[in-house]
Amino acid sequence: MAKRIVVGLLVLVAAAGGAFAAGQGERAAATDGDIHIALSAPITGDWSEYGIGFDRSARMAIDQINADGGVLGGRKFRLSVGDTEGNPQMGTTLAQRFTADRTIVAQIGPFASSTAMASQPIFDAEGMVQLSPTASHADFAGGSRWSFGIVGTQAGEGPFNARFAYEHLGLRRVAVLHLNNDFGIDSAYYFSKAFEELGGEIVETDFYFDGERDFTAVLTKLSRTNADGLYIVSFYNDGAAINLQRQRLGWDVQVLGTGSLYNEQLIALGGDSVEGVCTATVFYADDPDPRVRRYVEEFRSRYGVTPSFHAAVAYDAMMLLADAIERAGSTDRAAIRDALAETVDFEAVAGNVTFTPEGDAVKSYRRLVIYNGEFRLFDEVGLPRR
Amino acid sequence: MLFVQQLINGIAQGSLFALLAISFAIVYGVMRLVNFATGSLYMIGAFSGFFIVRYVVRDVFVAIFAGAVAGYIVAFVLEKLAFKALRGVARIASLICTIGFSVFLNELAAVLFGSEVKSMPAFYGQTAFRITGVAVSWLQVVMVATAATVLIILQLFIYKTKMGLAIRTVSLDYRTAALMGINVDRTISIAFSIAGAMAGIAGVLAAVYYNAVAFNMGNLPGLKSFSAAVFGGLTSIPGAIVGGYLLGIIENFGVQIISTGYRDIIGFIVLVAFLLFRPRGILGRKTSM
Amino acid sequence: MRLLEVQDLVVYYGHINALKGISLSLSEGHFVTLIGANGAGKTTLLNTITGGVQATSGSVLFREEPILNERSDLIVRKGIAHVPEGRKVFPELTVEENLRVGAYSIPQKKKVAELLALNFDLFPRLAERRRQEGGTLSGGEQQMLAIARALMSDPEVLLLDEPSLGLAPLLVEKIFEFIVQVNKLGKSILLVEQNANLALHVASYGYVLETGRVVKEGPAADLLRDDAVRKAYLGIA
Amino acid sequence: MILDMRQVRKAFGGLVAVNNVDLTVQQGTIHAIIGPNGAGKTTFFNCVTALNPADSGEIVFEGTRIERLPTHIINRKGIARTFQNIRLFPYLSVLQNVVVGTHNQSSAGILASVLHTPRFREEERQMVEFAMSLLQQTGLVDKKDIYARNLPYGDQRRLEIARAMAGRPKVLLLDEPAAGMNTTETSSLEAFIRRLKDDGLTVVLIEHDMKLVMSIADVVSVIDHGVKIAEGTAETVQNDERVIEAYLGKRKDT
Amino acid sequence: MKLKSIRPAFVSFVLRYRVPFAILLGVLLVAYPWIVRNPYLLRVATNVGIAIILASSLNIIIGFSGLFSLGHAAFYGIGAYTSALLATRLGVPFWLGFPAAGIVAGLFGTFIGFATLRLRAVFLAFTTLGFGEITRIVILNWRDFTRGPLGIAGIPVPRLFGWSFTREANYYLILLLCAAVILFVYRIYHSRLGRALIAIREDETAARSMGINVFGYKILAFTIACTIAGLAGSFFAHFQRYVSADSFVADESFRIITMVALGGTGSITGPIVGAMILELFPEVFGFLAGYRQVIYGAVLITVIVLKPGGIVGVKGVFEKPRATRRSWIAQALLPRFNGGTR
Repeated sequence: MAKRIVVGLLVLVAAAGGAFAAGQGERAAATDGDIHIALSAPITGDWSEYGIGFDRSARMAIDQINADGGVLGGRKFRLSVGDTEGNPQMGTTLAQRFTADRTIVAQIGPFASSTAMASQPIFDAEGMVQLSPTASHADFAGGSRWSFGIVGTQAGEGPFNARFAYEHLGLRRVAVLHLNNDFGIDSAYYFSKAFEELGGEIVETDFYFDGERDFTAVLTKLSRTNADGLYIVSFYNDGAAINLQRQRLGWDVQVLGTGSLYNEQLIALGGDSVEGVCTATVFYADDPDPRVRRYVEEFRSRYGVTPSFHAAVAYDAMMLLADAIERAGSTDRAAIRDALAETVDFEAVAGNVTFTPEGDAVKSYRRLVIYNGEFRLFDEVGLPRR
Repeated sequence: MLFVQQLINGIAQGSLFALLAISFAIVYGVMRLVNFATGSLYMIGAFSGFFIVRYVVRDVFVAIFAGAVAGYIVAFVLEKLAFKALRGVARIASLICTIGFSVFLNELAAVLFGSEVKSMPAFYGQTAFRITGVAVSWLQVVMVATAATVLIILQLFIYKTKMGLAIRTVSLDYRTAALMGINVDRTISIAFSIAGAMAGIAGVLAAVYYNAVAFNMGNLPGLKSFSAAVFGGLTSIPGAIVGGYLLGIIENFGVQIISTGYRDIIGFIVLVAFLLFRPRGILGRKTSM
Repeated sequence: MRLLEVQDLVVYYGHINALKGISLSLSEGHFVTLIGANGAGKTTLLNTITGGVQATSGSVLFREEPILNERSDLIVRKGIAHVPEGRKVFPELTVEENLRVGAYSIPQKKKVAELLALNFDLFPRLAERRRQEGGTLSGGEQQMLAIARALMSDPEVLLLDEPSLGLAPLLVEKIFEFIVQVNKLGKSILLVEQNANLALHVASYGYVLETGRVVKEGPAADLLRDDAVRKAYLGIA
Repeated sequence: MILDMRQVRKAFGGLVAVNNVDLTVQQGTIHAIIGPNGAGKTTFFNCVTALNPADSGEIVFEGTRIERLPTHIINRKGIARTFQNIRLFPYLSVLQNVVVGTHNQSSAGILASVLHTPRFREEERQMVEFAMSLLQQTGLVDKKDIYARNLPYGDQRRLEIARAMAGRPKVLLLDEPAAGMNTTETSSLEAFIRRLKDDGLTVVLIEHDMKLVMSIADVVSVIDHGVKIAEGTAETVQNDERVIEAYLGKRKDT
Repeated sequence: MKLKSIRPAFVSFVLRYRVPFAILLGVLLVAYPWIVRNPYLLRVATNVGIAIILASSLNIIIGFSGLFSLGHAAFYGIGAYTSALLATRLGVPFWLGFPAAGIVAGLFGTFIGFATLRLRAVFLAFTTLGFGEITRIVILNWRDFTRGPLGIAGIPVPRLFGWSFTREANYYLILLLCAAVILFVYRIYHSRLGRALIAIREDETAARSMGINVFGYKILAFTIACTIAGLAGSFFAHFQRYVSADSFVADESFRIITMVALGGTGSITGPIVGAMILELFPEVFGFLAGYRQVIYGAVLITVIVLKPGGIVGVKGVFEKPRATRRSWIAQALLPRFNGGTR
């Protein structure tokens, strides 16, 4: 037995040595004046759809910047992508790998709040920017001076949606159905609070876990309340399923949801059941703004699909980082952080970015409605006739 | 009426669980193996149904047939690739193999077909008809009817045909079965493939019912229907059917009474409690098929 | 004509040498018995013939065709039926289903029906209980079922492994009467038995096995008179 | 009287394997149980060791009732056994098999095992020493390091006895110890069993090898179809008409 | 296979110079942080350490006792949450939270063991799987206590005499823990307890007849394994400084059982090798991007089909003689055996 242990441990040493060599190799290859950015995202696993969206947007942003002449007088960007698999522990290992690589100046990502939170202590200790396009955990941006979130906290979106519901849609009694994760809990909380402050009533709140496909039971339950509106906090695929099943149960109710619904797949999946569903978003693909046009058109021509909200924020993150590096005038990690913190009204495709002292973005939202099978601005078209 | 509505919801969902639970039960019956790749076969069925409807013909029943065929073929290949060699070897090896296949198939689907959720075209309108305040959709009717038909055909196959007899015999005692002139390898292979077809059919039905197809769609139903199969004692097909429908119904009532948040474990909790008192499941006998 | 011929068969279970070079033969229509104490290797021999155990060396010929280490179901299809030790009736199949499984290798439905009728004739008890599950039968009925099931494949050779095991003496005699009847139908029989007296009374030729070796063989009547056989069993001087 | 069984009965479904059997084993004797295959002898052992507890009846060992106790407690009280179809630990070495047998002789807990306390080491040393002495007696000492499954049949039987002896039992139940042994092996087994008796051990033995039974058994009980049909010295039993009939079948006059 | 022919020579070479090798290895492991001087590789090593502890502990259940558990991540999670909650809510230092985590996880293990160890193996597997899911969902739903999906952030690093454990110190801590666990498992294996467990695995009936309290020992094995998993959880919580239910999903249980089975069930080194492979695979093959998991699945299947007992499994124990027919994989990759089988 002893001999087996010795052999086994030898293999350990050999493997560790191999990994070390690999790490060293990567470092040596990166001394050519390029600015090295890391992207941490779930490329495989349950969240890979979003991770791949991150990957596409970030690459596209870099290509655009490089094509436009780069930053700091012609220096180009280079991207290293790491896969978190949606597993927080993998995310922290990546964080350590990126921060240990001195050629990397900042990280974009990760996608999930749990991974962002888990890797936060590393960025804090090592002193490198972690700019997450999507992490909206209430403690995230405030947890470290090196952590920034640009998606906008739910403290902004929730009240906006509450006013949308109360003032524009005239809802008074709303049932809430939310995804049970940090984003869902916060969204539901801020929405409910604001809605009640406006004078409305939350008649029932229920939640579900990621991966759920069958909402008939919970919708049956909610439909037996006297709600005149349903507020859903979910991703587009769940949103579509909820509406399809709601329609099949014959529950005719005004639906309003978070910006995470904004994805053309919602309409493809949901068909006519999502007609009239409202949402507020910071990104609108048909926005005539030239920056949005350039982004959307190039994304479509490259990948054949319309970018979703999640892809757009990743693009913004990369663009914002480039802007901050230009403003910092250096690739020093601390200088980039300071420049980033001073961002005021950065013009982004998914809503302009101004950071709060904590590092959260304050965003402006647009009201959207699904009208005749497409996303339209609510203020232009109003609700579709039923 | 609320009770009836949730019951109907539960039966519709239970149809899916029942088909998957049968898949578990058949494989466990002939191989004494818990097949954690069942959810992946469900996913493969869903994808083949999706491609048929998208690119070939917009017909639910053709899609269901395609799902069954795809599930059958993939299961057949899995069995030939790996499980055949692992017969008689410690069960943990086969178990790990099913986990490996589940990872492999899911991620392969993600790479080949993309990881975003695909939308299945809608069938049978979406309009519900109502009987005294209870909404039943045509889709629910079609789904339950299809599941029932498949279950009856399977039952006839197992109890009335020669191959069905061989499968039952092999599940009881494969050594003696060989002495009866039954080709045990081939019988196991066929049973495993049929289990794959069951999962494939469930996958197409799910794709139609939820209008969505995704590479990881099988993970949760796969895990949950394992508990439905255990409910029936793991080797009994009628037990698995009852277990599947019960699970669907219990879950829906659980959501009504407690919360959706506990939905995924309601089955587990009921079952774990149950096992403590009746370790063989409800209907399961020692080795019945 | 030699129907079944076993030559120098050697079998190891891991490192245990269970059969140490056994030779025997069975001619068409004959009734041969193989007697010996527990652990002598009788069951191993039958299992080796029908492919349940892999042999290390030696050969088994059926109609001069080598069948050693073939797959069990293929051997059975050639015309060898094996009634295993402990009967191994399928407890949750009905009597009729048990019999139909026995006829698995026969594709013609008509022939299966004929064989079914024949066996119900032979074993009227089984006809009465055709819808009953195999597991609910008594020991003697199960033994009959096991024999009938083997006959359902319409074999040329019937291998019987301790049909008397665990049965009351009266029943044992009855079972043996059936076996003789089967032999008279033209089936060749290789019977493994420890009830030496009975076995040697019904068989025409016998082999005595001891720890994996044939120690004695001869016409059954001779063996019956042989004191060595009595000695092997009871140590009676 | 070290072991006394009264009206022990055990049925499996409809089959009554042991039917109200009385059996008394005297201290320091070799008591053989014989009978045809399927007579219920092994079931009887399983009742005594509670692997298949008896349905009814009493089993008294050294004055205390044991029929309701679990198997491992019965072993600790001093009844050890071997198995008809050899149940060694196939992937443990010969020595390890015997050391496992000393389980009820030792008491080291997790802490002692992990910390390697002097007491633990002393205990381990004693266990190994004792196991080695048993291997010495059974002639397996040269093979102590090979896997039990790689032993020849006869050695496996002997190893099983050595393993049973490692628990220092007062009664040893041997289930067909000579099965599959050749004549030399059997005679050395015979000597070994005699030595055990001389050391004061009580041996109950199920055996088909009549030569062995007749030469060493003090008392022979005959069981057929779950019923005790005869009992007495070897000679009496040998000439009992019912016994001969049970064994060879009814003698038909030819 | 190639490995097979190399191994004996390699093993005998290593055996011959066992002492110098052991010293060299010890020195290398101790000097590792100073050799690599890279916090990333240090973190990878630390992750490997956690995985080794988890796999080694599960091996006590699966490899030694021959039982199934598909819920090991639950006990790991219970340990992590116990320690995290004690630290963040009550300010309990790591050094007290650590044993507490082990005790709580162990108590849960005892309870589950009592409830299910009498059942057939497949039901035990099911119950542990179910318990894992129940644990995860309860963590997510019991928001007042566990903060639900928000997870627990701000878990302090272990401190000793005013000195905080970061980077190297963490590495040495896990190195020490790992060494302790391996030694613990090794000594259990070679003690009365280990022998009893292995006897149960090999033949439960015979073990019972040798005076071994089978049920009691199974529970003991289960409890020990769960306690160790809980300890690993505690370390993980203070190392990562944030815990959420995402880390303790059913897939994590599958990952741990895969480490054990891939490396080799029942041996001491098997789980170590398995843990290293599974931890290092994504790091080394990161460049495969989306295809990595596909390849991982394929490699896993191939290895298991060719070596069902795992890479360094105890010979024969979980690798019974194979059936006469081989699968397509085996036919393609294994040279034909001569003679014997067809």
